Amino acid sequence: MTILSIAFIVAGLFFLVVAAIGVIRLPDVFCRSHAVSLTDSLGAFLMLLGIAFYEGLDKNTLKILVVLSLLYILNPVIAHATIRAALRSGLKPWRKETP
Amino acid sequence: MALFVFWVLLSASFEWIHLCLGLVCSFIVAWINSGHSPFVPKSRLAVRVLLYLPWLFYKIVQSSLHLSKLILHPALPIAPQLMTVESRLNHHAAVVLFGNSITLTPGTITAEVDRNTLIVHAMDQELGEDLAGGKKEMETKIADIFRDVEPDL
Amino acid sequence: MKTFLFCVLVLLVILIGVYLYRVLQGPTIFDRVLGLNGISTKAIILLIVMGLYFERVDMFIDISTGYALLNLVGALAVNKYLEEKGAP
Amino acid sequence: MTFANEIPLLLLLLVTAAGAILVKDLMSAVLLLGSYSFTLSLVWAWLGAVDVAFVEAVVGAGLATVLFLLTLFGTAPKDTRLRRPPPSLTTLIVFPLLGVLLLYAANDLPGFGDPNSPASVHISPSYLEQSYQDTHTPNVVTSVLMDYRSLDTMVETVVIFTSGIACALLLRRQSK
Repeated sequence: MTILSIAFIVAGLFFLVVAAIGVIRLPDVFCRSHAVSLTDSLGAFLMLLGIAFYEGLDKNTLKILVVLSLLYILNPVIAHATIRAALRSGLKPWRKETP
Repeated sequence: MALFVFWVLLSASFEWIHLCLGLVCSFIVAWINSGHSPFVPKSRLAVRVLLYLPWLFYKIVQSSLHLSKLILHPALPIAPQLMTVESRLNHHAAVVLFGNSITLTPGTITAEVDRNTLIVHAMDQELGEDLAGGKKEMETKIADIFRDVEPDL
Repeated sequence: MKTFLFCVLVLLVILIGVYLYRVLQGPTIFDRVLGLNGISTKAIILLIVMGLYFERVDMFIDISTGYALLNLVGALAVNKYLEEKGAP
Repeated sequence: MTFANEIPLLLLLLVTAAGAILVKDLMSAVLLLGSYSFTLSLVWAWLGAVDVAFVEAVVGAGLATVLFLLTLFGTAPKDTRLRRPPPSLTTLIVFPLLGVLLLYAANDLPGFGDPNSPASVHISPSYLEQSYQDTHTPNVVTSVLMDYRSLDTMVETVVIFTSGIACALLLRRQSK
């Protein structure tokens, strides 16, 4: 069980690190928000799943799942609000220079 | 009712005075907010949404791997674009679920919703194609969930 | 396991630092909002791992739930503001 | 070294605080303050003060951000750039001196978690032992705040409430 949870946590950490690299590397808000959503959806899911495995089945695990579902419901709302505000305030999405 | 379940999950104590307090609180909140919610969830709908979630998760894993490959690629081969997706969903909750699924899937983000036309920002051509072609699949599934709810859009 | 959890904690703090770079540096205000969102997601995970580290998960979970909700309120307020006023 | 674990978090705290002061745009300063209090409450949680962390998260990150935003919403002129005068000579002399004095005074404080310090010899144990019999509240912090110091807390709340009403009256938007 411990091995399984460590494996899950490491996989989640991998996605978190990739997302952080993306936040640094990508060129504009719209692309960066993709990286953040990568973190939110898969990285957090794998981390919390690993922790839940480690905890075993009791009420704390249930609460972890509640936090997880909250993340899943709320984070798309935030990302959508940010992108909509960016779009409405007249920000143009970055495009690759086409010759 | 759902609020009461939420209360029990959060407090995780089963003494009856706490349960009664939670029941009273959730009824008050539900009473204050009644009439604002656009739809009343039905149990069969909830079951279908639960059945939809594993498929969504499969899509999330697939596109996450694709996106991390894009980010870690040294040349950063991205081609972000805005695209308009017109869905044939005719229910508020269905459109909300559709937009939420699009945003939750890495690589695509809903930027603007107007009735049932969504403006979506996609990370590269393939993910965009996925939205135009493959996510018809997503739309079909959501339409299937809401098949016996009368349209209100 | 304890050492592993500690390493995870340190790595998460470093990741918060990375997002903080984006908040400090961000060319537009939306980058900052996005960075704040990322920081708070990391903070939620960090809190739960911390609870696991101290073996008191029940206390820390409640704060992380509060974080998740507060994050929503704050980010929505910021974005409403920006939508109505336009970016500075 | 007892504090070795907190150093990355404290560094983050310093960076956010400095950023919030130095950034030119008020809006960004508000966001940086939000991340500052997130980090601060992480520090509290790391030190084990979960209640303080919760209050910090609620008030600092949630309420204060929204209040600042409302203020900006009501008052911000078009140009929100701050023009800061350079610090005067008195500031440059007095504040480092004050810092040195504070550090010197902090030397006399008992060590962190020292079991022989006066606070943990006779005050804390008596609260910890008797508060449940006195007040029947399972949380000691709550019982100290709400029972032993209830008048103090009440007047504090009155002060905060009054200032909140004053702010609401001042910031009210004229609906014409």
